Amino acid sequence: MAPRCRRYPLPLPRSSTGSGSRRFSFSPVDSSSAAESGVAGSTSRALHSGVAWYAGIRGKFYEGKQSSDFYKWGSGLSLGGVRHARVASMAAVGAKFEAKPEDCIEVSVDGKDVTIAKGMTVLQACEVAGVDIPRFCYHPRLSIAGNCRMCLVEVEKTPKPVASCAMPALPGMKIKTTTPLVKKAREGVMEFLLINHPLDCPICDQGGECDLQDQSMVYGSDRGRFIEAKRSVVDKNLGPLVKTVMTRCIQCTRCVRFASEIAGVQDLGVLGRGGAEEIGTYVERLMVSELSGNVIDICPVGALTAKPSAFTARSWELKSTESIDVSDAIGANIRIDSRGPEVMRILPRLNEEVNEEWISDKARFAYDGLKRQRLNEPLIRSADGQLEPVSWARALKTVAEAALKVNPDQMAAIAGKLSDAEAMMALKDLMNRLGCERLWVEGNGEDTVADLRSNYLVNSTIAGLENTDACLLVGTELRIEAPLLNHRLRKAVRNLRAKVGVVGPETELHFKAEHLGNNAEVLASIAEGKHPFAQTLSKAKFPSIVVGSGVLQRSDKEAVLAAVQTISQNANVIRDDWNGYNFVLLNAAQAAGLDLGFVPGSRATVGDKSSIKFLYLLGADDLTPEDIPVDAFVVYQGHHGDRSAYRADVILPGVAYSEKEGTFENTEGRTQQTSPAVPTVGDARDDWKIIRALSELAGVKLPYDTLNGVRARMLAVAPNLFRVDELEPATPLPKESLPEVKAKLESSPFKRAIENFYMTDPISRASKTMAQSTAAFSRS
Amino acid sequence: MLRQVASRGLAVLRGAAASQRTCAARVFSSSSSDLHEQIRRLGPLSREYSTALNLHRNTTDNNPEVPFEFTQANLERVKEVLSHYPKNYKQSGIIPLLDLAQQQNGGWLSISSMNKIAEIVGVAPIRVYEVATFYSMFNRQKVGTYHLLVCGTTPCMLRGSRDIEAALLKHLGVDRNEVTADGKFSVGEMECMGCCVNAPMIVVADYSNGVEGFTYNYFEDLTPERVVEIVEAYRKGEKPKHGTQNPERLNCGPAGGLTTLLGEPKPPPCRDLSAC
Amino acid sequence: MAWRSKLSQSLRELRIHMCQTSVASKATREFVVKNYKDLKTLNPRLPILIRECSGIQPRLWARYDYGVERSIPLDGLSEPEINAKLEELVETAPQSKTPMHA
Amino acid sequence: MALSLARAAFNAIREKGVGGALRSAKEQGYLAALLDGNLANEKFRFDGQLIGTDDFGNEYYEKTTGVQHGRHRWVVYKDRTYNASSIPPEWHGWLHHITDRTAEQLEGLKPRRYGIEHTRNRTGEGEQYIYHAKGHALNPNKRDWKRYQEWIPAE
Amino acid sequence: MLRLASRRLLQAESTGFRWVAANRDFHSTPASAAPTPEAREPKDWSTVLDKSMNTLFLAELFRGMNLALKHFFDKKVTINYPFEKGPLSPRFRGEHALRRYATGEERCIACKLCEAVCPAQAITIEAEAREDGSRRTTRYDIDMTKCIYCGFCQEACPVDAIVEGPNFEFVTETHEELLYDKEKLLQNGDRWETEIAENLRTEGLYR
Repeated sequence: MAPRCRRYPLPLPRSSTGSGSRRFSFSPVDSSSAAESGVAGSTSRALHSGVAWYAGIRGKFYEGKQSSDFYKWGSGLSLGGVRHARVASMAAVGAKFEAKPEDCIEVSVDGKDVTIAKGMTVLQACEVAGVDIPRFCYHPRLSIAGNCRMCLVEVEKTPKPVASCAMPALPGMKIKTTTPLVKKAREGVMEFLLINHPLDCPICDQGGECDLQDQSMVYGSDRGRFIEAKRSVVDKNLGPLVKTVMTRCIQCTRCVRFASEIAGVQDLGVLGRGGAEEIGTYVERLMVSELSGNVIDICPVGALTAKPSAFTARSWELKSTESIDVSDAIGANIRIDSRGPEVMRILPRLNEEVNEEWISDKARFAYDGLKRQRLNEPLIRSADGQLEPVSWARALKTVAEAALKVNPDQMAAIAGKLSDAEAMMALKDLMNRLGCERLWVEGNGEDTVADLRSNYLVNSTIAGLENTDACLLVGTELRIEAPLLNHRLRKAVRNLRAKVGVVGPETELHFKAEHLGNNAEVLASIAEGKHPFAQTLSKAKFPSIVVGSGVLQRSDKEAVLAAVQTISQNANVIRDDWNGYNFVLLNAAQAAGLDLGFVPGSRATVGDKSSIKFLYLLGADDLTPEDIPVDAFVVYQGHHGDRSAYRADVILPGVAYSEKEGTFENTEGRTQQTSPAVPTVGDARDDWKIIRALSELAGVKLPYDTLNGVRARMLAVAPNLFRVDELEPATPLPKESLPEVKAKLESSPFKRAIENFYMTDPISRASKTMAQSTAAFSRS
Repeated sequence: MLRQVASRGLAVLRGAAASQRTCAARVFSSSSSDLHEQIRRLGPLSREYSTALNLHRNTTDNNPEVPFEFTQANLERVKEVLSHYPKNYKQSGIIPLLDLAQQQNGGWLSISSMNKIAEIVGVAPIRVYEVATFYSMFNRQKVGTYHLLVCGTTPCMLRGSRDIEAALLKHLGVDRNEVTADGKFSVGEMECMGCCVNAPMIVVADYSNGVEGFTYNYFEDLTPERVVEIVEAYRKGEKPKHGTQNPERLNCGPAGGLTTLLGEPKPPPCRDLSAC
Repeated sequence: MAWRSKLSQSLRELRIHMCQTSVASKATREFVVKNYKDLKTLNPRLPILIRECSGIQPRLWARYDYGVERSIPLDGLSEPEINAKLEELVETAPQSKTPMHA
Repeated sequence: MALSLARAAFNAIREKGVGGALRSAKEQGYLAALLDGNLANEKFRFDGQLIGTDDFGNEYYEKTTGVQHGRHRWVVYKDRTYNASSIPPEWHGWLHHITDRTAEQLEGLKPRRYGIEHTRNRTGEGEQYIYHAKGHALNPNKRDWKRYQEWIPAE
Repeated sequence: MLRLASRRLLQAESTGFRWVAANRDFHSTPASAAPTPEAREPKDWSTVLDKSMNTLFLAELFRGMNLALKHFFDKKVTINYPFEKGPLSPRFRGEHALRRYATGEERCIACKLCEAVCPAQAITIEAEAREDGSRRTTRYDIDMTKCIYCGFCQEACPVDAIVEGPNFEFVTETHEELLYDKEKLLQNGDRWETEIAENLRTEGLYR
């Protein structure tokens, strides 16, 4: 296997194929060789995907030093804090923000002149100049608190050191960061911070990756003058995910600001004052948020650590693998930290366009499910009804024989929520070659039309949803279905005062949203323009509609989608410069499955499941035992002994996302790849290889033997799946080109697509942590 | 690479551990009796200055189920308070509203009163809890009808505030922040109220007559005997004379009359402008 | 254009690859805009997968029974020519192999 | 030395008779010492002062004058096979000249709650005498190193 | 005759010694002091006779055996291990042990510093929270065959849990006996605590 490009946050300027002009940029030359463009895609991926926002700033400004392109600001620029959120969100969508020269000021940092935008703080100016300022409370995505005082710098003509994070940079300011005054001031601050810090680094999980530790190496003293008793603080119960050791807290209030500004749960606060000051909830309550795990990352000390992985690993003994989360359809960029064959923890990776630096709790904590309930050897149901282990050859032979016995019309294949594109491609080819056309991906419904990509993707892009100023949610509980997308919408509500209307099950979204009703009539009245929200939408500059893929399970889905089409047409949601029609998928496999056409082919039987005699489940677990005919031969290929494994006649052990190199497409159509972090368990094999081997035994040998071979085949089906880390936008067809829909809206209410956020797929269902979370946070 | 990382982590950890060890060494270098002495001298930790922990625990008389409503008269006051602030900054009124609620509620803030205020100003309850825990003047546990606050800041302490407090506590038979059995008195400590010239002093917050009759009176130039008399006077329902208790002193003037500035002050010298 | 209604008889799946913006894909896009509605209405159960990807060669892919596929590059063709190519794909559909199961 | 040896032998014969002397000499390892120079060196060294005896019966001698430094402390093993590792820790330091404190003086440092008895290194004496680590097949609680829990098909 | 031969022998011995001395001079001084070829190969009869006698009576062999015999009866200067044992430092780095607190609670808190610092990567630690919530190891393995006895682990330990005890007599016949696990290390600690504590006490001044 070729070594993958490691994506370090390189201080490189964004490449033009990068996200700077992502939405509306296409390569100027129409290369007839798709392979060539594939290569180009992978290089640019290495270039731009890992560029951190600060690198973005620096890159731009370094670049600016030499070129006239100076005032062009890339999307990497995020100024942080509420004050700058507007600018940041503009930048994040990739709309080119041209800073005019008159909006820039010049300051000097340590004798070096830098040009920065007006409104930037001294700390940001220092960052532009490449000077690293120590900080605890300042976080670029949170509002400015200015309470740790670690970022003190000297500014000429000021009598005292100033807190750089909270001080706006003024023209001509002469900032000094290396003077003895600064060092002494920071040392003083550090001494104060350490007064009540327990210094229990050896037993602290943050040890080795702790801001306080790092900075005490520079500004700390090897002895303290404080000989009085240190204070101790009662630990708070924040549920089964976040462990608190409040005595370590240095009151930076990052978690408080995160909870109220990002997560939208106003539960944490600063209580008391002076030496008795502490972070807490005052009343006994848990912090119930799908993003709560992120407080662990932003805590600069070890006060908030991960409870499931408490004490299990040190940062320096972990091997990091950059990968993609598959627990939902957002495709958050993650880092899998493993030790030996075990996944020890999962952390977010910075990707401004997908997950910024947050991930959901399911993505972060479901990994312990990877170690439980694993299928590790092929099993066959013997005559007495027991599953017994057999060799691969025998298992595959049994499947092939069973498949060949059955009429193609009586076969069906279902891809599960976590299937990678390669496995789905191989399975589709195999089933097609066997003559079977009855395929579907879980969550997509059994007969979904996959013709137009724009109909099933988040067209505004995930980051772009921040720009909307009016949004209609249809049949979705966005907070539960896609917490990170919900966060983007929350940003729009906070920053742009976007108006949000909800047609669907009533849910707390953690921002102000108007619940319009939970039935199709409301939708119809909006479509007819009778409902007041129709006016809100049409008055909006960037109107958007978010449709949950739960509607695909409805029998009147065509009518619902047609109504949404009408609304979007009335409100001018789809324009040349803005496409606000968003279809949110639930599972990682859905988008790629639709792109590959993992849908029933023409003349396939649809609906009645009783005729199925041969059922191939690629990790699909949603079918109830009643759905599967008693006499059907069920093959379960997957990594977990979940629901369907109990019904299976043959079990073929596959691999989980942490163990394979698989292609996934997220709900905005971005192709991303996972990387194997840990070895496979037992006798399990890569999913596509199993199918490839099976095809040979079934006499319909698939024409690829390598992973690249499968990907080349994917190129012939859905070329965008070859462009890793890139977003291929989908162009919507005009309404005139779309076939008319005759279906009628039904009056049944929209159902919840996900009953329990913490347990949606085989991995999270096997996870103990997720079970605990369910118990602790289950919706009332 | 891995080893580098590891050794760096190690260096960092060891650094902290080393300083930990030094601290411990310093502490233990003094003999253990010294240490105990030091800890004893620390006295009560700062949080004991306030009436409660930064934590709410449900009790029968203080839990979110216990209803709290502003009285009709106080609702008018709420309106008046909120009228001072812009509509979108109603949270600025949290402090005056808390004060109002405390007066109405007999000197302390129940959890439901804070929740009510959060509802009125339209913020999350935690934002109100933050304010209420910040200011030691907000009592989050029951206090006596007459809440006696002894100033413990340096001038008063030098002039014997500890004796005053001891006398109070002894007389009432309670600990600090404890309410007498009849619910009438409680003793707390507070910081400087600016009466240093007449130190020592106490404040008596009188919650016996609700918001209308609420008084917050200073008693200055106290002696342990005098303070007991004041308490007894309050117990009888009297209103003892507040201000300085030294009969020889007028307000904050010198005891026994003026010793300086006895004559008519000279007018300020004026330049003879015509001479210029 | 009677062959159009036969589309789902001979084809299992139709895929149209094109670039979102390029000149070479312009005619293909035109074809899609003009004909998609008709094709879909006549063959509601036939997947007509329109896959856009920047910089690729426009191409018509047809999948017949038993996974047999055939493709025709479309660059340089006009919209009617594409129509003809599609017809060609439909007309020259390979004879259904006898299923090996039987 | 020869003189004191002769005297000791003579005394033994006078007390127990020739047969008895021989038997006790055999029991105490003196006969073995005739064939083992190293053993003989200590067995027939009667000029040391007995400092103490450990729980296993090993005797610790010291001679401070007229002896090469570094050879002034020695042990006479109870066990004829004189396994060097049979010295318990309370005497180990003394014998190795690490400390001058003898076992009695170190008594206070002996862990009362958790201390366990010293054993000699028994490698090669048979599997039953050896400690088998958690990964070893002979450890009754052999640890399973599998890092995942497999699915057990159960109805 | 024998006496004569032995005298010759002795003479030869002394000449031989001179020889060595001459050689040494050759090395230390420049060419002027180099022995002439004549000096190296004596030509007179008595020398020739001496040489032949030496060869004939295996004089060199007996001379060597004589020396050996002399030392056999000499007073021994070597330490008669295992009855006498060589001096060790209180800081001697021998067999590892995991110590406990006086209460019997194990000291190790699973900070993994020893694992990180170990230059031979001989230590493997796994940890998790114990039922009472404290941080403890579930696995503490030292591969004694990898260990280089550098003592970094005990240096790194913030709680004096892992120490290298004074014992060096832990040879084994099989490799796997030297793969120590936590139980074995704790046993070592329990067994050797008396001496370990004494050594730490004496060295406490210098730590």
